[in-house]
Amino acid sequence: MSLYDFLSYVIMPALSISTLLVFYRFIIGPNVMDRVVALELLISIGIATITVFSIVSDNATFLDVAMILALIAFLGTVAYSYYIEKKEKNE
Amino acid sequence: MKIILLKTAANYLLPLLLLFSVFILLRGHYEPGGGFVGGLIASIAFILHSLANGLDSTKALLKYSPFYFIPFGLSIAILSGLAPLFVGEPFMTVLWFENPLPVIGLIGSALFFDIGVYLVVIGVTLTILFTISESV
Amino acid sequence: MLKQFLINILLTFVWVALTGDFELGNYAFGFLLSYFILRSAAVKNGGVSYFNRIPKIIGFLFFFLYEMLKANLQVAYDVITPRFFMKPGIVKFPLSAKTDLEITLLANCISLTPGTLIIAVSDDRKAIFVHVMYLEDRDKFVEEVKNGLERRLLEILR
Amino acid sequence: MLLAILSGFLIAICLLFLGKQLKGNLPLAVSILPITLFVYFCTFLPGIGEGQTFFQHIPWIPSMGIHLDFKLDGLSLLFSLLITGIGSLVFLYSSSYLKGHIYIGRFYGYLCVFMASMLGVVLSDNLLVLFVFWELTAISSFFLIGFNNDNEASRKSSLLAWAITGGGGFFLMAGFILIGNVSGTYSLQEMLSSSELLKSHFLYAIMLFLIFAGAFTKSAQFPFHFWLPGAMKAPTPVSAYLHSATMVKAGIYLIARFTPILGNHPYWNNTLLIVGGITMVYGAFHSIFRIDLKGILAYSTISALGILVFLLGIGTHDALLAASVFILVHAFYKAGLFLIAGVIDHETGTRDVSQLAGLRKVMAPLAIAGGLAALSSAGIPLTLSFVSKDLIYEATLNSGNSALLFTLIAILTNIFLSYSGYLAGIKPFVGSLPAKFSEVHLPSGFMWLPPLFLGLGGLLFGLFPSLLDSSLIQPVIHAMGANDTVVSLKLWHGFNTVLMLSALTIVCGIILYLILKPSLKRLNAIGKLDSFSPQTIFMSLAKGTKFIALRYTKFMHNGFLRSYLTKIIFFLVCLIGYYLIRNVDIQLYTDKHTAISMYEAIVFSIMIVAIFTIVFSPSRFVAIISLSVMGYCMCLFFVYYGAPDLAMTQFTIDTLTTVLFVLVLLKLPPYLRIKDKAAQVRDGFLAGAFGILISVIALQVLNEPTNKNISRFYADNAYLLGKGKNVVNVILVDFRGYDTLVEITVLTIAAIGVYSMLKIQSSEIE
Amino acid sequence: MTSNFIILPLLLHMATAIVLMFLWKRITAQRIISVISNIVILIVGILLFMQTWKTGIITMQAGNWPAPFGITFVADVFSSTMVLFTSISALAVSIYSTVGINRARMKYGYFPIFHFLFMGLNGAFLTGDVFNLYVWFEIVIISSFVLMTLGGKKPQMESAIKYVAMNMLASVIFLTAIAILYGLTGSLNMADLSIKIAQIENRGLVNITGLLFFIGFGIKSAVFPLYYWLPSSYHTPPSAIAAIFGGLLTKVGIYALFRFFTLIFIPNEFITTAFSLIAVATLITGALGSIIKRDMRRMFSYLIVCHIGFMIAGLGLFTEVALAGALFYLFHDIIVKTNLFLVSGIIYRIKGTMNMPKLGGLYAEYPKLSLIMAIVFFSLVGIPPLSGFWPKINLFQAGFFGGNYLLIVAMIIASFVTLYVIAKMWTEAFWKTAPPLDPDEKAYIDGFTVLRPFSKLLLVFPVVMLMMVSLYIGFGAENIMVISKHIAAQMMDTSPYIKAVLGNEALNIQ
Amino acid sequence: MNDVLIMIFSGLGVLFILIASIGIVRMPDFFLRLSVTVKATTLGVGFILLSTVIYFGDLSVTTKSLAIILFLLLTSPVGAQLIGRVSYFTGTKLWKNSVLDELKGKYNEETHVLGSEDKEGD
Amino acid sequence: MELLFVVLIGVLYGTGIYLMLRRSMVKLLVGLLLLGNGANLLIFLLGDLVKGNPPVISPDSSVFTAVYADPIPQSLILTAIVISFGLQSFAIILLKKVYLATGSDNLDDLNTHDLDI
Ligand code: NA
Ligand code: NA
Repeated sequence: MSLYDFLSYVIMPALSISTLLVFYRFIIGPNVMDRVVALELLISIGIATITVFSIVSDNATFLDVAMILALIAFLGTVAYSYYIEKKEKNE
Repeated sequence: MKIILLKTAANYLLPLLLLFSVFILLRGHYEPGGGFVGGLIASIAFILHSLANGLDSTKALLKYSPFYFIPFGLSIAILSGLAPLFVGEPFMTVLWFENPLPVIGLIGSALFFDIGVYLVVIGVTLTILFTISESV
Repeated sequence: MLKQFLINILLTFVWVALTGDFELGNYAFGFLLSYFILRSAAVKNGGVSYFNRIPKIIGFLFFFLYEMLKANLQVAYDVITPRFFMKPGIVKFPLSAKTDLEITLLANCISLTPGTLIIAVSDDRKAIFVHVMYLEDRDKFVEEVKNGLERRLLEILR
Repeated sequence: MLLAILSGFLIAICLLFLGKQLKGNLPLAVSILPITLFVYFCTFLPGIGEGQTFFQHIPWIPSMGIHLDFKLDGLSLLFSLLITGIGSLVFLYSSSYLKGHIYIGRFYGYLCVFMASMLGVVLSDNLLVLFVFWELTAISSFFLIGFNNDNEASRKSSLLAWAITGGGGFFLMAGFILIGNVSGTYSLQEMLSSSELLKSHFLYAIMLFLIFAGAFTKSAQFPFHFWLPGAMKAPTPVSAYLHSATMVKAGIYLIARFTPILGNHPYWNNTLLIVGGITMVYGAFHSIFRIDLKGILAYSTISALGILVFLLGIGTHDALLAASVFILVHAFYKAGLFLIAGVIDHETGTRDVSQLAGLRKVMAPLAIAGGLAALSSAGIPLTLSFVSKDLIYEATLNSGNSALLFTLIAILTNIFLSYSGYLAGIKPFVGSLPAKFSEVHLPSGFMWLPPLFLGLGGLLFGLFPSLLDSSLIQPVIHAMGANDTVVSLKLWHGFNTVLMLSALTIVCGIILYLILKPSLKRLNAIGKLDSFSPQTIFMSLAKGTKFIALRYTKFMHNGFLRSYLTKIIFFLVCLIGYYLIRNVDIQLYTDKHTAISMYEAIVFSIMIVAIFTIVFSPSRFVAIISLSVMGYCMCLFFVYYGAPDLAMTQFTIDTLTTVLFVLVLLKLPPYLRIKDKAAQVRDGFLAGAFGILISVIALQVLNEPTNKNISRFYADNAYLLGKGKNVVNVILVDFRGYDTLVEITVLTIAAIGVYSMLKIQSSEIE
Repeated sequence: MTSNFIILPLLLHMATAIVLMFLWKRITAQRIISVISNIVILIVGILLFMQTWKTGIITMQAGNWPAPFGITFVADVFSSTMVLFTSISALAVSIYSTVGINRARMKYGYFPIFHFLFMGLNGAFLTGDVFNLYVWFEIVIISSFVLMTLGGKKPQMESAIKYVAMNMLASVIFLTAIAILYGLTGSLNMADLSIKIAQIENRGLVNITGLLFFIGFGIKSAVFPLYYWLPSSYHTPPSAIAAIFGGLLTKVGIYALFRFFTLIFIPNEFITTAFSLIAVATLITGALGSIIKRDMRRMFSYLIVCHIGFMIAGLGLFTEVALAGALFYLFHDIIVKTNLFLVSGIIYRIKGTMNMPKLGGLYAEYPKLSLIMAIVFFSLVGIPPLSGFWPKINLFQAGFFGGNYLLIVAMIIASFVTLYVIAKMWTEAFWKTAPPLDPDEKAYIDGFTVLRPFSKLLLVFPVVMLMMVSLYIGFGAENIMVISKHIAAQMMDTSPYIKAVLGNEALNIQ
Repeated sequence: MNDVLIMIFSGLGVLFILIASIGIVRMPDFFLRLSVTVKATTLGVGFILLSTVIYFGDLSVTTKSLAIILFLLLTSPVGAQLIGRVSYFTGTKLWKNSVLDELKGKYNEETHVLGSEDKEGD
Repeated sequence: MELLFVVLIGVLYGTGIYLMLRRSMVKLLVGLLLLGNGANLLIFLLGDLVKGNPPVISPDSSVFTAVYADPIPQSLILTAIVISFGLQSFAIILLKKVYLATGSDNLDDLNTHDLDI
């Protein structure tokens, strides 16, 4: 089994399954914070996926995207918690 | 939000993100990145800072109102476009210096254009977000 | 002053590594760049005199990695087996760490080791509240962290 | 001739803008203009009499075939003389009539505009130039009718008059253009040779319709006549000038002008006969019921205009001759009567003919003028009118198959007209003077001399009709295409049928005058007919239009954004969907497509679910966080398909948008959730159709090969010429740097907008 | 003059805007600079027009990349005329704004946005690149959003939501069309597209792309049934802003329609029929709307819609004569509609209301001003020989020529209604004596009389200036018609345009 | 050799991620889910990044990968703390089998101050 | 893969419009956002999909040696994304401002003036 095959047929599918699982949590909630957590995890998995994809496509360029994701996802989390904290029960 | 962890993280992230934004800006001509994303990352650094430390401390840090970044950046962009006119080339023709500089590589007016973009993006994003934060 | 300088140097290295260009000019540029960034960002934080701490840092890193792996496996086991063995609870952990940096690093380390998660830091900075997954004995847990993570971390930082 | 016309406009501009500075005798000074012009046109009489025609050609808009072409022939001269002649009298008359009025400058300004435009109408040889002046007469009429603009009735009448004549004007314009298109020229002169071509054209009926729409509205023909009585709200000299002697005859002029071009065709003749016939009877009939002096005159004018149209409709040589003379006659006596009515109104303060009596005792010269005009109107021998009436009967008697009917109509009309003539010209002066009028005295000579002058003029030409025949009338009917005969007007034809008819008319008129006394009761009686008069019908049409307009506008523009959007999308889907189904062979080729890998399929399904979560989630927050998921999936697609720059930007911007949303949504009211199943289903269908439409188009475009020359050029030269390796960035800052420059400007503007919107205090505004 | 000259009209606006941003809140300086800059740009506009008139099409390859690879700026007579008329309006509005715009609005960026907006307009006229056009459109709409909301009054906000939503929808459709266009041809340069589109065999797809562009531009030009945003919004902003909107915003959509459907997508019979029907519906819809509105500016809004129909009619008839007429109408409309709203602003200042039943007595109080206004109104109606009259001749001619009687009827109705509503407005606002106030109503103090003479002049001068221009268009119709015919001829024969942009070889390949 | 290392590292990384994913689905309460995810992903992503380091063997890639790891180490616990805090204060309940809650009653709803001791005065 | 993209684009356009037709201002805005994303994806798709090869010339070469994704759509989308960011931020603030003025998220509360005559 070549590295390419391993990554394509084991790692990527495994990551995809993880994604699905997390997304399932995202959908069922039950409350908004669960979704925020799920989103954060989704993005982490995304970082992993992009990293693996950069090996698969033999192109380090994509790592930059992963880096941006890592840097910026945090802002989203901060914003969501900010929102929830300020908003309390307006929904 | 005055949360210690966030505050600390934001304070350390600020220089790191700014550095990173310049990195993204300068290498845009060779690899993914450029003035836009660079500017966005820089603004995110400041926004993070403001969310953690309060708007006033970020404003104090910036010294100038982010609003003035906008005309400043626009001026740089437009001047870099005007430069070729003095050599008799059409507007926005990219001029290149003869010798490459270390790190950045060849310096051309396109780089200044990108710097202008960078500044405008910072100015715009921060103006928008700060204004909103103030009025929320 | 010195702290600032050290951070400046650190950032310079980060820059050089990031760009992957080891020419002198790049160091100079990186230095200038981080200088200006620091100047403009004017970060106030505690720097450290590194060199005598490097071994401790490395030691801490390995300790931390080990803890992380160990705990991760425990959680992993619990996650994939049908029954839960958890006894979760929130524990107030009195802080010895004082500065923001100390608190933050400690909190991060605690959070990164599985089974524990910082939920809040009290606004007077005297305590942090830790969510623990396998809480057998509250005092024993506090003791472990105090002597393990916190002590080692403070050794590096102080 | 251009100068003659322009002089009027120039003086008008001076008057309008310097109106207030004009005081004292300046109106008299202005009157020099029409007098001069009258003299000027008189100098053409000999030439015209010899059969000459005068031309002037000044290029104006050559690229549209529009030149300031002027032509002076008999017809033009007749009208020019009327315009300037009556104009002179009216100018003089007004100086006294409106003495001391604050807006007298304005008034003379309008009058000058009118006179100049009217001259323009009758002198223009170019149809479109004619139309220009035509419209200017309408607008000056608008201003003159509305001269007393603080009076609501006056405003309404002027609006009505302009609406009717202006509306007709647009038809006329269309007609002119159509005729121009067919004949290839706008020059009336050149058009003469295309007469046959025009008459045989399949759009001939349309041409007639359009031309007549213009002419009939202007000349107050049934059923468009009703604006004219309303126009009597204008100061009386204006009524005399515009609404009796000149402007309303512009339509007649036009028909006369077109007689050699479009005339002599059954459609032409029959339409004119029917419309003219109805109008003359209708107008005359109505005139006998009025008690307002000006009302009487207005309806009798309508009738007279009907007679003219009718005569033009008969179209024989006799008829044309009768029409030419009648134009002149009518101008003389009707203008006179109006001016007299003006004096009476001015001095006694009433125009109610049932109250007026015995004024001869206080204003004898006016009574003479009135008598002359009334006799003229009745066609008493020795007046020119008698000649004209003879000519009319001659024309109807010789009009072929329907001669009897035509003659009967003519007699009936003339009887009524004689009656109304007596009523307006004699009734106020005879009988005993009521006490309330004992203080009345004769006004300044400027007011009573003009009508007297007109009356005497009628008498003079009646006695010596040969003054006119060869010098003026002959060229007139030549201009109308009857250029084979010699005209000789005679007062006395000997005892024949025509004379009998004339006598009958006069006698019946007198009898009628003796029996019928004007009274309010009779006015009210005829008023009952109003419920189905053309005016009522028009008004209810207008009301209906307004109602429809209101309903339609409220339906289309109902205030609901979603309704607007629905209509837009519905239109888009219908238009493009229809075209797609009809004209595109929808096919699916998947052979060139890239393979689907499992992880892409999963990202795809996640994205779809996220989108539907956005749409259907009951919580705003969940919708927004799902938006993040969606953006992040897009980001992954961008990575998979080689667009790291896009992925970065998309992700950063999504995050920033989230922050924005979060900051803004904090204080919004609860997320709106309205359950409206029907609307949801309907919108769902529409949205689905739209989505499918775009998808199908996208699939079809994918089937087409794409030319990659340009992107290849970028790729080949990015490094060599653009000195960069990230082609996207090279495009952004170099190849297509302009887009980027503009795009940061967009951001700038957005920032300013946000800043200003949030910072500005509403208290600072107004 | 180098070819860089072409982009001066937009660069100068941009530079001015930037300078004004630096001078934020210093409104006196802003006013002076803005007016001076507009004068300079007008001069540039005149020179540019003369240049294109004399020497034909001028191009500038931005960044020195040969077309179709870079972005090309093209000044042909059409675009330079648009720039010229736009600059005239810009100057007038900027002078008017110095007094007509509230100080608070100036302090919050009115003038910078004003210049950005005109930069966008000029850019849209001068660009020869489809995507670049999109970008300029975005400048225009975002500036208009800002101007529309500047001041933040409630009605402004309400209408802004609709305005923004529909304009953004239009942008999306425009972008969709660009996507398809690129997918079909791989090119964005208009001249290049002109060649490439002609070579595509799948005409169905080509026309669908064209129709999508039509929807996108149609929303911006406010044609039936895409016009809703216009009557929803034009009555809310201050008059100077409404003047820009009324005079220019829809026109840039019209410009784009003309450009696209004469250069890239030559309409087939289906499309011309569609255009004709849309023109008819637009004329009627606008006319019906204007009949019922009693607020002056709402009525004007519907008249804008109505008169857009005349321009679309030109496309529907699609002959040289018709196009020339529509172009003439376009030029006339820019000036007159701008002026119309300026006039309404003065009326509002005098009377404090736009509601016609409440207005009155203007003619008695301001006779000379009223007569000037009357000329503006009559130009709008197309009273000959004022400017609105001449183009109709062409359109009627073409209508008869093409046997499109429905269109002619619609044009007659539209003309008639315009005449009627304007005349009615005149009788109400100018002739009628002002109705007495309700007892509980506060008396409005005439905001015009109290102005200093110089301020009055600043308000009236632009109106007079534009009136003079429209008088010129009317009496010097020959010149405008020659220009319009010239442009129309260029539209019917695209080869000079293509040659100017791509060079001679491009045509040979074709 | 490198390939095997890469496979091992990436395999480990994916394993941790998978576990975290299962955890987030299965765990019975919010804090447990939060707890499970934060570190597992950090570790998992870290391993995967290490494998890229080995694969490309390029300094700039190495720096980038390390930068990402560093970043995650710095931010994800902070993020988790933010979320955890907010959740707790907005009333998210602990799992029914929880044994201790020392945070209860330390948060002042009015002043939004979190004390280290129980609220005074009530 | 093109097929999935096509479906996705259709869904984005459809749901975007569907949301715009609801009565909530927020939904209107989100709808516009979806439409914008749909348009971007459409540009991306119609510029032809090339997997895993960004239009970045490798550091040791001066021209492309392998296939690469078309850079033009990417630069167009970039521009479009940024522009819509500008428009969206403006629109979001407008929404807030409208809410402050009318106190409602309901678009139907905004039609008070359209019907005025
Ligand atoms: Na293709
Ligand atoms: Na394609």
